[in-house]
Amino acid sequence: MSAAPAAAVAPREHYLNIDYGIRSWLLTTDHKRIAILYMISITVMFFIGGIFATLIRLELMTPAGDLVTSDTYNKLFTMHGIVMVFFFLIPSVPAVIGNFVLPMMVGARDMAFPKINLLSWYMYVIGAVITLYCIIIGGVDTGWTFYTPFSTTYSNTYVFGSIVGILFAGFSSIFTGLNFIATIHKLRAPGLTWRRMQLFLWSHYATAVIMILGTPVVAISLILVAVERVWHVGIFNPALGGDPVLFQHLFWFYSHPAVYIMVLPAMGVVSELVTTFSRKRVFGYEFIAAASIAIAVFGFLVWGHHMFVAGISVYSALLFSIMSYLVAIPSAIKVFNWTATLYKGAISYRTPMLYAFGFIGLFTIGGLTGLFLAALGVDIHVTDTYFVVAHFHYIMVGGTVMAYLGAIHYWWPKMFGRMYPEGWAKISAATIFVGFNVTFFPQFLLGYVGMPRRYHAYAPEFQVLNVMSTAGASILAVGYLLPLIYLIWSLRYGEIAPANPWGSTGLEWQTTSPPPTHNFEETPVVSEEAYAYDKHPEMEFVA
Amino acid sequence: MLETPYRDLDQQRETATLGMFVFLLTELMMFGGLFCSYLVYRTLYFPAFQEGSRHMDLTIGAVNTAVLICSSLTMAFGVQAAQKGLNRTTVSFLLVTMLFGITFLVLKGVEYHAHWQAHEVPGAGFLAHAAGVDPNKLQLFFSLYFLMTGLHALHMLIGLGLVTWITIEAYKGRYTEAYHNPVENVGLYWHFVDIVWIYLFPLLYLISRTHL
Amino acid sequence: MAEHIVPSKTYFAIWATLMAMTLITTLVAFVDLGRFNTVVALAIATFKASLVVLFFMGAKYQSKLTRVTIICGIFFLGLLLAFSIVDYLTRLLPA
Amino acid sequence: MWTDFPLWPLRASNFADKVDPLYIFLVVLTVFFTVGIFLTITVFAIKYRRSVHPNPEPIEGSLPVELTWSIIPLGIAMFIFVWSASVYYSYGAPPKDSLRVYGTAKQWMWKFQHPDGQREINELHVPVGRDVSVTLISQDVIHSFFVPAFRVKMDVLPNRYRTVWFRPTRTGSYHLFCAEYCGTSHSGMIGYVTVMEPGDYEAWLASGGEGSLASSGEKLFRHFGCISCHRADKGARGPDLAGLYGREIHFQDGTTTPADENYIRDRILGPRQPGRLVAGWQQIMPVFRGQVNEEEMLELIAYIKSLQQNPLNVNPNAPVPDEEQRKRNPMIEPQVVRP
Repeated sequence: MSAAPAAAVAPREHYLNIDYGIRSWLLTTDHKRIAILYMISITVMFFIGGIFATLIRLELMTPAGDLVTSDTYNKLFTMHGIVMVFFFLIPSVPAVIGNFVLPMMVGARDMAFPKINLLSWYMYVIGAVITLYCIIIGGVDTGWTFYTPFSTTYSNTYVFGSIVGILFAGFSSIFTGLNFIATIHKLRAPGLTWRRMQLFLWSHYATAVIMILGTPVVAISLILVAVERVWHVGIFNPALGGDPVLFQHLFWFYSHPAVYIMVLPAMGVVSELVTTFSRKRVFGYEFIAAASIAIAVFGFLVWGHHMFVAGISVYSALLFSIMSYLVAIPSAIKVFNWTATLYKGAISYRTPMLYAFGFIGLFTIGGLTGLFLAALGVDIHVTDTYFVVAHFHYIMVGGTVMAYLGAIHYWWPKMFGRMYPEGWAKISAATIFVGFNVTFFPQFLLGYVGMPRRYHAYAPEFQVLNVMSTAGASILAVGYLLPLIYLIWSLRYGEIAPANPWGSTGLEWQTTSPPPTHNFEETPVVSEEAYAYDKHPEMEFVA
Repeated sequence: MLETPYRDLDQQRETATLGMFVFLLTELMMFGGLFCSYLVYRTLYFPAFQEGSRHMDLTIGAVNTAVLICSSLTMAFGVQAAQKGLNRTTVSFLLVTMLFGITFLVLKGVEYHAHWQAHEVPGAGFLAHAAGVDPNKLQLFFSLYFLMTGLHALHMLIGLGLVTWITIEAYKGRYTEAYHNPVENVGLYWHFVDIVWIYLFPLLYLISRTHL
Repeated sequence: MAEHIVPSKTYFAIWATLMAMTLITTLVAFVDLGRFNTVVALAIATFKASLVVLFFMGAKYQSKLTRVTIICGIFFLGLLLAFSIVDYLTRLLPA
Repeated sequence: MWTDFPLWPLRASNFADKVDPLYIFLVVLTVFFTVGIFLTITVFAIKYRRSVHPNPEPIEGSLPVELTWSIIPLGIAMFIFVWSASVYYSYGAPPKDSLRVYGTAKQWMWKFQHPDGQREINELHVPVGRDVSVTLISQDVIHSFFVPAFRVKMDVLPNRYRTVWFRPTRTGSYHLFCAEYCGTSHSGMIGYVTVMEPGDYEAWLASGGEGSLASSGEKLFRHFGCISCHRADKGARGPDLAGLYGREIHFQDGTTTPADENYIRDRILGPRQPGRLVAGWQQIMPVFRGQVNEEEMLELIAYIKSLQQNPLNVNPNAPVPDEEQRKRNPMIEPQVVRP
C-alpha cells in the first residue's frame, strides 16, 4: 500500500456523491436513486410481511389455535398476502433492479419519464403508508383476494382503507410499466436493435405490458368492492341479483397475470446471471425472448383456473384449462434453454449464480406443480388447500425472491461500488435454499392429504408436517436476515468494486461503478448482439 | 424544453405521444372492467336492462353526445392551432372546449337530479319499479349506470382540470411549433373520454325504445 | 420529422359525420329491429369511435407503433369481455 | 403411527380411484423432470466449471432441439389435459337415482336435511355404495364443501343451488371442511361425513326426524298461502304444481327451461321478466324475497318435488288461509314487494 496523498486524487463524481441531503433524494429524478429508494421501501415491507409470516407459522405449530385468536390469525394471513404481493413481490425486481439497470441496458441517460418515475415511488409510499395505517388501527381480514360478498357485506375490518392503499400501489405499478415501455421503445442507444437487446429487457417489456393492461382491471374491481361496501351501491351483492363470481373473474383477470409480473422479471435476471457466469451466449435467444412475450399474452387467458370449483361453466373450465397448459410451454422452454446454456460453458459458482441455480430448480418444481392445478380433475381436490400455498410459494419465493436476491448480489457492485462478502453470501444462499424447501415442501403433502388453506386451527393429524414447515421457516428467517446484515456492512467495509467485476458484456457494466448521474460519459453505440462473450476474451473476471 | 433523457425534441414528442397512448390503454382497461360487468348483467337480465334504459332521459343523452362531439372538434382545432404555434387561437378553442365540457357536466347533473327525485338512485331509497321486472335487477342496471357515467364524469372533471392547465400555459405563450406535447396529450385524453361516451350512450340509453 | 397537421376541412367533415351518426343511432332506436337494434347501435358507435381515433386523435397519421398500441388495447379488452361472457353463456347449456 | 401422520388422504369414494392415478402420474412426471433438470445442472456445473473448462464454446442454439423440447412437453400437456378433463367430466351431473340430501351453509356451520326429515348440523350420514348427491346453497358468503377422503370439493354460492355427488366406498367417518375462506371461524366450519352400512343407515334414518322435508314444506305451502292459487281445480289463479319438477317449462316468449331447483327458487323469490311467464298465466305472484330463508326454501322445494310422485298430495279440502294469514302475507293482493 503506497500512501498516496488523499488530496491528490479527487473522488470521482457519481450518482451517489453528486449531491447529499434528504432533498436531493426525495426530489431526485435519477432512476438509480429512485431504485435505491424503492429498495429501501420494499425491504421494509418485506420484513413487515415476514413478521406476519413468522406469526402464522408459529400459530400453526399446534393444531389448536392457541397463540392468537382466529380473527387475529385471519388478519395475519390477509396482511401477509397484501404486503407481500402488492408491496414486495410486484415491485421487487421491476421497481428496484429494473429501475436501476434498465435505462443503462438500453444505453439511455434516464427513464423516458423521470418525473413519473418519481411519482411512481411516491404512489407506492402513500399506498404503503395507508396500508400500514390500516394494519395498525386494526387490520383487514378478507384474504388478499377480497372475495365478495365477504369483503363487501360481512367483514368488519378496514377493507376500504386497504383497498385505497392497494390502488395507490397499483398506480405506482402502472407508472413503472409505462416508463419501461416508453424507454425500451424510444430510448435505445444507436445500434441497439430489438434482436440485440439483453433478455432482461425482453422480460421487462413483457412485464410492463401486463402492468399496463392488467392493473387497471383490478383497480376497477377493487373500486367496485369499495363502493359497494361504503355506499351499498354495487353489482356483486347476491341479495340484489348480483353475481359474486363476476368479481372473481375481474379480480383474477389481473391477479393471475400478476403472477407473471412477479416471475417474468425474475426470469430476465436469471438469463443475465446464467450467461455471465458461464461466459457464454445464451442458448436459443429468440426462443427465450419470444417465450417472455408469449407468457405475457397467454397469461391473460388462463385466469379461470383459479375458479374451477367456484361455479363457472364446464365449457369455460375446459377453455381455461387448455389455455393454462399452453402457457406452461414457454416457461418450460425457458428452463430448458437456461440449462442448455450451461453446456460447454465456463461456469463459476459465485453467489448470484447459486441463486440462479436455485431459481431454475425451484421454479421447475413450482411450474410442474402448476400442472396439477391446471388439471381439472386434480384441481377439484387440491385447490384451496396447502398444495396451492406450496405451489405459489415455490414460484414466488423459490422463484422471484431467489432471483431478486441473485440480482441484488450481481448488481451490488454496480449500485454501490462495493463487493459483498462472498463467503457470507454463499452461506446465506445455501441457508435460504435449505430453509425454503423444508418450509414449503411439506405443504405439498399437507395439501394432498386435505388441509385447507387459511385455517387457524386444524386436525391433529396434520401437525407433524406443520411443525416441519415451521422449523424450515425459522431457518429461512435466518437466511433472509444474513444478507440484510452483510450487505449493509459491505457499504462501508466491502472491497472496492471495479467497473465490471464479472467481465460481463452487458451494456450496464460498460460504465463506471457506481455510474455517473447520466449513466454514460458518452452515449454508447451498440454494434453486436447480446452475450457475445466469444468476441470479448478480454472481459475477464476482476473480482 | 428538452428533458434529460432525450436527444432531440422529435424524440421527446414521439415518446410523449407513445406514453399517452399507452396510458390511455390503462384507462381503456379500467372502463373495460365496467363494460365487462355490464355485458354480463345485460346478458343475464336483458328485460330489466330494457326497462332501465327506458328510464333514461333520451333527449339529454343525445344532446350530451352532440355536445361532446362538438367539444372534440374544438379540441382538435385547439391542438391544430398549437401545432402551428398560435397560442392565442389555442386559448380560444380550449375555452370553447371547456364550455362544452361544462355544459355536458351540467346536463349530466340535471339528469342525476331527476333520477334522485324519481328515487332511481340505488341504495336504501331505491323505489323504481316496473311491471314484471325484479326491482333488484332494475337496481343493478341503475348501479351500473351510475358507476359507468360516474367514472366517465370523473374523467371529464380531470379532463377539465387538464384543459385549464394547458389553457393557462398557452395563454403564457409556452407552446411553439416545435414544442406542444402537453396540448396534444391532453387532446388525446379528451378524445378518449369522448369515445367512452360514444359507447355509453347506446349501451345505456338506447337498449330498446320500441316495445315492451 | 415534422408532424402532420390535419386540414380543418377534414375536421369539419368528421364532425358532421359524427353528428349525423348520433342522430341516426337515436332514430334507429325507435325502429324495432329485434336483436339487430343492438347490433346497429354498436356498429354505429364503433364507426364513430373509429373516426375519432383515426382523425381527431390522429391515429391515421401516427407511427405504426401507435397503431399497434391501439390495436393491442382493443385486443386485450376483447379477451376480457369474451372469456368472461363465455362462462355466463355456457352456464345455461346442459353440462 | 401413520394414522397420526398420514401422507395420503383416505380413499373413500368412487372419485378417489379416478383422481389418485392422475395425481400419481403427475407426481412421477414432476419427479422425472425435476430430477432431470437438477442432475443436468449439477453435471454441467461440475464438468464445465471454470477451473477445468476455462474456454466456453459459443453455441447459439439449435432449432431441432428447441422444437423437440417445445413439442414433447406440449404433447404431454395435451395428454394430461384430456385425462384430467375426463376425470372432471365424471364429477358432472349426478346419477338420476342418487340419494338426495340438501344443505345450507352459513357462517360457520353446515346444516343438512334429509328428504325423510332428519336434520343434522356439521354431520352428514350417508349409506355406503349408493350415489349420494348433495344440493347446497349458502345463506351468506361463499363457502366450499370439501371432503378430502372423497376427493370432492365445490364452492357453495349464496345465489344458486349447486349439486355435488359421490359414491362412498368405505364405511367410516371422514373430515368435512369448508375450503373457501368465510370469516372468523372459517377453520371451525368443519364436521364429519359418516358413511354407514345400508342397514345401519336405515336404522339411523328411522331413529329421528320431525316429519319429512316435504311435509314441513307442505306446512309452509299453506302458511305462505301458496295453496290458494296453486291448485288443481278450475278456479286456480296459478298453475297446478303437480309434476312441475323436472318438466320443461314453456314461456310466453317461446323459450323453455327445465324446472329445476334453481328455477323454482328464482320463481318464488322474484317475479319473472316480461315474456318469461309460464305460458297461459298472469304475472300476479308476489315476491317472497326476504320472507323465506334458505332452509324453508329447501323444504318448499322438497314439497313441490313430492307433488311429482303423488299429484293428489294437495288436499283440495284444506282450509283456505284465514284473514289473519292474508294480512301477514301479501299473497292475496298481488303487488311488487320492494326490499
